[in-house]
Amino acid sequence: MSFFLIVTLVKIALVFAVFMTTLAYLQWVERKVLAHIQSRTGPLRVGPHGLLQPLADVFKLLTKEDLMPPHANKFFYLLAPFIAVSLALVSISVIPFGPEVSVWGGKTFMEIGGLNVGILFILAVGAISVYGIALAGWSSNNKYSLMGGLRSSAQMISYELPFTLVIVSPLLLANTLSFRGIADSQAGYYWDFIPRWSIFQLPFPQIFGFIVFMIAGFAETNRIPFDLPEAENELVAGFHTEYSSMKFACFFMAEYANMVTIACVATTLFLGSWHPLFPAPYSDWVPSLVFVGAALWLFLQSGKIGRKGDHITFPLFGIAALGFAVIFAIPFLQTYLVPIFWFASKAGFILFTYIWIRGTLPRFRYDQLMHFAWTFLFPCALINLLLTALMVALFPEQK
Amino acid sequence: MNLWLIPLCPLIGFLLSGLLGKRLPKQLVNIICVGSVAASFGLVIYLLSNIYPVNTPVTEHDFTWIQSGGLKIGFDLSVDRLTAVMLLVVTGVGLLIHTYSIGYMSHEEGYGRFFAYLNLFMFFMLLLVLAQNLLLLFVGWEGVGLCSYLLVGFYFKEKFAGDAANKAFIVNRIGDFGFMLGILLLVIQFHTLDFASIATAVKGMPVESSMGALSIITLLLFVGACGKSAQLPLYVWLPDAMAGPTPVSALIHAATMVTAGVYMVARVSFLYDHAPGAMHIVALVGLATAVFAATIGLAQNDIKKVFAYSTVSQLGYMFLGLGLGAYSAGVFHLMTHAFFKALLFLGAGSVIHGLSGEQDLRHMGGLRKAMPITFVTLGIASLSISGFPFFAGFYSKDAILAAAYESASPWMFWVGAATAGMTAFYVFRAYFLTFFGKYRGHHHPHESPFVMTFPLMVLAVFSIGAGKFLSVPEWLAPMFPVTEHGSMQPMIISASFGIGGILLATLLYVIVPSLSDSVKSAAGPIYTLLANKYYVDELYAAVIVKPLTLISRTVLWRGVDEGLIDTGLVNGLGRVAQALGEVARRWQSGSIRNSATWILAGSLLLIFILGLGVR
Amino acid sequence: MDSILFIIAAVAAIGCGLNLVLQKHPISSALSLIGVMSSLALLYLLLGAEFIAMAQMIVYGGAVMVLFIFVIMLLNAGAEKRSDKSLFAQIAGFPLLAVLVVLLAFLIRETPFPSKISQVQFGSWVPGGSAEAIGMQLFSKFLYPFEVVSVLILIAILGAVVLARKEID
Amino acid sequence: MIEHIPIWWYLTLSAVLFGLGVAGFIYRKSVITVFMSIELMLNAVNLTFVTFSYQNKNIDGHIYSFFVMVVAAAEAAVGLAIILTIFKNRGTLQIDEIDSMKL
Repeated sequence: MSFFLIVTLVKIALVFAVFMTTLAYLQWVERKVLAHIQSRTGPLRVGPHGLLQPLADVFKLLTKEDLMPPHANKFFYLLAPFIAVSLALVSISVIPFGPEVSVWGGKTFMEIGGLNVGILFILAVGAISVYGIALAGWSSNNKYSLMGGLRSSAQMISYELPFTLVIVSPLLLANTLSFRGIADSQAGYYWDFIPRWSIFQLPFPQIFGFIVFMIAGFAETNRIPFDLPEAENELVAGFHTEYSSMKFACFFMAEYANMVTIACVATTLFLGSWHPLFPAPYSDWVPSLVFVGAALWLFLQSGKIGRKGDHITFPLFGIAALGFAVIFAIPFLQTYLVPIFWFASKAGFILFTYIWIRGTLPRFRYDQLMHFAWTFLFPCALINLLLTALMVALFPEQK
Repeated sequence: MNLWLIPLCPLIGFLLSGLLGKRLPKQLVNIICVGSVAASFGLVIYLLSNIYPVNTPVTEHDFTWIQSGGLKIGFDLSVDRLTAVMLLVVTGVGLLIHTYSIGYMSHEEGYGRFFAYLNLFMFFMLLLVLAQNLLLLFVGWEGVGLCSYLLVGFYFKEKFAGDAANKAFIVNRIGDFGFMLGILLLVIQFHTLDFASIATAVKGMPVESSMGALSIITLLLFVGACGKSAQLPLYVWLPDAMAGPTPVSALIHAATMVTAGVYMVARVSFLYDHAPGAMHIVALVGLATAVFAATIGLAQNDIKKVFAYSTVSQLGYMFLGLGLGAYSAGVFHLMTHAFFKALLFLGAGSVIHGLSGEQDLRHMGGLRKAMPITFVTLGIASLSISGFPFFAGFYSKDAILAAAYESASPWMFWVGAATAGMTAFYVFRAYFLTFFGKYRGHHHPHESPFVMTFPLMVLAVFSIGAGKFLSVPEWLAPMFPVTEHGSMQPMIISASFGIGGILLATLLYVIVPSLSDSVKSAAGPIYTLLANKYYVDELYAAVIVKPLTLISRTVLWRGVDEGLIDTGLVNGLGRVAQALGEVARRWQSGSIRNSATWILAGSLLLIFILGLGVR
Repeated sequence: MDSILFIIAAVAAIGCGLNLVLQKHPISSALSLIGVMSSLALLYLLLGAEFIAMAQMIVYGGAVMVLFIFVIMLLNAGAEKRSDKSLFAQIAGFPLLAVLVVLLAFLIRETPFPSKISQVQFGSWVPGGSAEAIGMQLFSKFLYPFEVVSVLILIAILGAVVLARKEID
Repeated sequence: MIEHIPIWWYLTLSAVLFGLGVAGFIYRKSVITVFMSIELMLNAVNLTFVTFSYQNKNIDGHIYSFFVMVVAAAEAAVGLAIILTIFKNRGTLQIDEIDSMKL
């Protein structure tokens, strides 16, 4: 009991810290990537390459004046951001980041709370999180906010169907509802080089389902091209028009937290969770190699004439990367870190896709959005589900 | 062996063609309907070949239909030798006539409807034949009645067709009423309607010398038979039923349905065996009908009417045979009659078709050039019906007459023989008027298509050979012990009567046609009497119909309907409802919350009763 | 441990229920109803009905109540006004209600529960209402009801679409 | 402090919730709220289902409550559509204004 409690507390602390940092820096990454997509430089001033920008932002938000519109419904106005952020943060707790590992003589899973209906939990939380936005839009007593709230609730309800439906297909392959079970079911390789991830898994690879899932996920998190609730050129800033300072930050955080959650879920459901791309033992050394490569690149870059200070910062980064490489090379730590590395890289890739698409695609029109959801995405998910079920029923031995 | 498949095929055909008959192309309708009948025919053949020889009846219990108190009526089908004969006749002749109808109805409208009705008829007829208990038989009985109604009234745009249909239906009601009473008495008597169990129950009972329960039952059943098989006094519907299309007349009003009565009597023969009095009455009625109808047939000018009356009189023959205890003879005549009478009607239909609707003998004549096949086949049929030696009719009619000859009352034989002579005469009269002499009509006669003539030929073959080669009495011997008649005498006599009739007809209508008119004028009053069918219809109209309509107009309509029901019940109820509503509307405040409160109160009451009552 | 959780959930449920009845504004009622549902979901978890708990959150919390809130926002339904109509409900409502509560309490008290199985202990019933067990039942024993319900839902969708169309009047 | 909770606690809770639902149905004046009270009653009943199904260690109760949920969802869809229509036609959500069923 006590061991369980302690370990759980430690895990919570770890995950929370990492998660928060991720959120903060995800936003920095987004700005950087967008900038480079648009051939700008992005944040530079605060710290080397704007690395301290997130801290600055947090500081700014904290010190801003906290406005409250006069005719707003106080209670709900205050409740909304709370709901949004708390629900967004809670759903990370059932995601497994790695296999069962032994610490201090005990055994534990690399997740905060394993739930054998984890998927349903995620769905439930996602379903509830509509209220944050809807209430925010309604309570701030502003027509733009209301429109934003209505839009987002309608949008979220509509996209929940394909989202849920397409989730079912990998569940059929894995034959369980718990994330850990799903992750375990994707272990191993075909012919020792094709991983048994859901997107490759027989009898019915889920590539199509993965795409549908990603699209629905974009809509669920109100990201471009589905960010109608906060379409600035139509409704100022949508449901959080009236929010400022920390409450605004809550919504902001919530959005990014949802992104991360979706990425993690996608990784677990479709991309084989923490299972590496290459069979062991090679996979254990991939992280070190990656970091060494990064270090080399940084050293080479520092040679060129870059911006002022680069010739100092780049080597430092390089050294840091080397340090990581060394850490990842320690066999004792590998058991813990390598799975996390793989998981993180997959999730990171998905997050990058998010930003990438934001940088490339224009926004939908609202009717197009709904039309797309009901007449295209929903049937697609349905067909995918039917085909999967059929194949699983026909070739049960393949599973 | 699944017996239920046999009636199922036509039912499916009926459903398909009846539901989408309008949309389907004619060819598809043909395939469905004729195919379904052909399927059941094939099933029958397969079945019989499987269980041949049918020494013990094959029975199957499909499901329990009615279960009330001690009475348990199942959907039971069974096949014994009698059923086998009927099955073959019904499906075989039915198949031929379906084929024929393709040609005959080709120009008519309501094509799909016609075939749908025909298939429905086949279904009910097969049900009737296969039924193992009297109630199921009754279902088929009523069903065929319904189909007959529908098909007689097929040209419902003409008034006479509708009237004829109504007449057929209503007259049958009278018979069916008796039939139903008989069934009820049977239930009271035996607490079952299953043939087998009734038979075993009857075995124990003594033969009734005087009028007993069995006699009454059998007589009531016979009333039903009279209605269905057009015996005196209920025969009147059959001649009018000719208003329907000719294939219908052939299938329903000659070959199959009208013989249902005969079949039924033969089916419950074990009852009749114990009621000699009833049997005597059956014989008398049959004989009387035979004579009566034959005499009317002498003076008819509508070709179908002639054959209709001959049907009535032939049915009379069958009942004569049954009444004399020669069931096998009756059934035998039933079969041969099915062949040659169907042939007669189909031939007549072919003539009518060729003359595009002309039915009056006076506008025919000299058609043997125009339609040779019809000419030959119809001739065969006529010979067969008039008992010309070694044709089918000869054997069966002889079997009956022989039974009469050796029965307690030989005078029946002489009357029957004379009737045979008359039959031969009027059938050939019609035949000669149709095919000989010179053409008196104004249409352009032409031979019918092969699809119509083919059935004619097949039936012609049977009309010749059925008597000699399909000897029903031997086949039915295990069920109905056949009385071995020694002397050739009755055979010779009846045959000579028949031939005499033929010769007379030849004399009057071929050799010296002028003679016929002089005979007609000589027998003036009698002729008119016959031509007007003894004024029976008028009699019925005066005695029964008029008073009925009068009563219903005055008492029932004005008095009961308008007075009692309309003002009393309908409006009265309305007023009561209004008054109640005046009271109830106080509660109906339209306020949802009040209604909810009432619901709450009611549910509380329920909880009181249940929750506290249970404990 | 269990009893603490139970008491928390129960108090939350009753409090939210009361709030539903007492609040004047529809949206407050809706929010409190959501509260009731969430606490009921927790209770379901205590009763080993994890699937039902999640379904409760997804179906009720995620779909039904969102619809409610959506409609409330769409119609911009304000706080409700007093009305002097339906007096019967005003007068007879409360006594009947009291009778109902008393009656139910009485029945519950009087019903004999076999003591050993009538004790709820968290996690004592495995697998309990796991998704697998429910699915098994649903597709074997309750197949026909299931199919019928699916048809029902289809009809409901059509009905909703037809009713909520613009040009209806 | 009790470690095991008696069944009747659950039953009482659901009874109370049901009573609250009835009260809401009778005393609230907005159609939407009345509708929500119905949902509350349904939930209360669901709780009893699940409780009894725990007592008998038999999963049927769960199935029943599942069906109740599904039906409630369908009902909510149709009911809210009806409410929308009512509002469109009469411009009010006050339940006492909607009394055209009165003779």
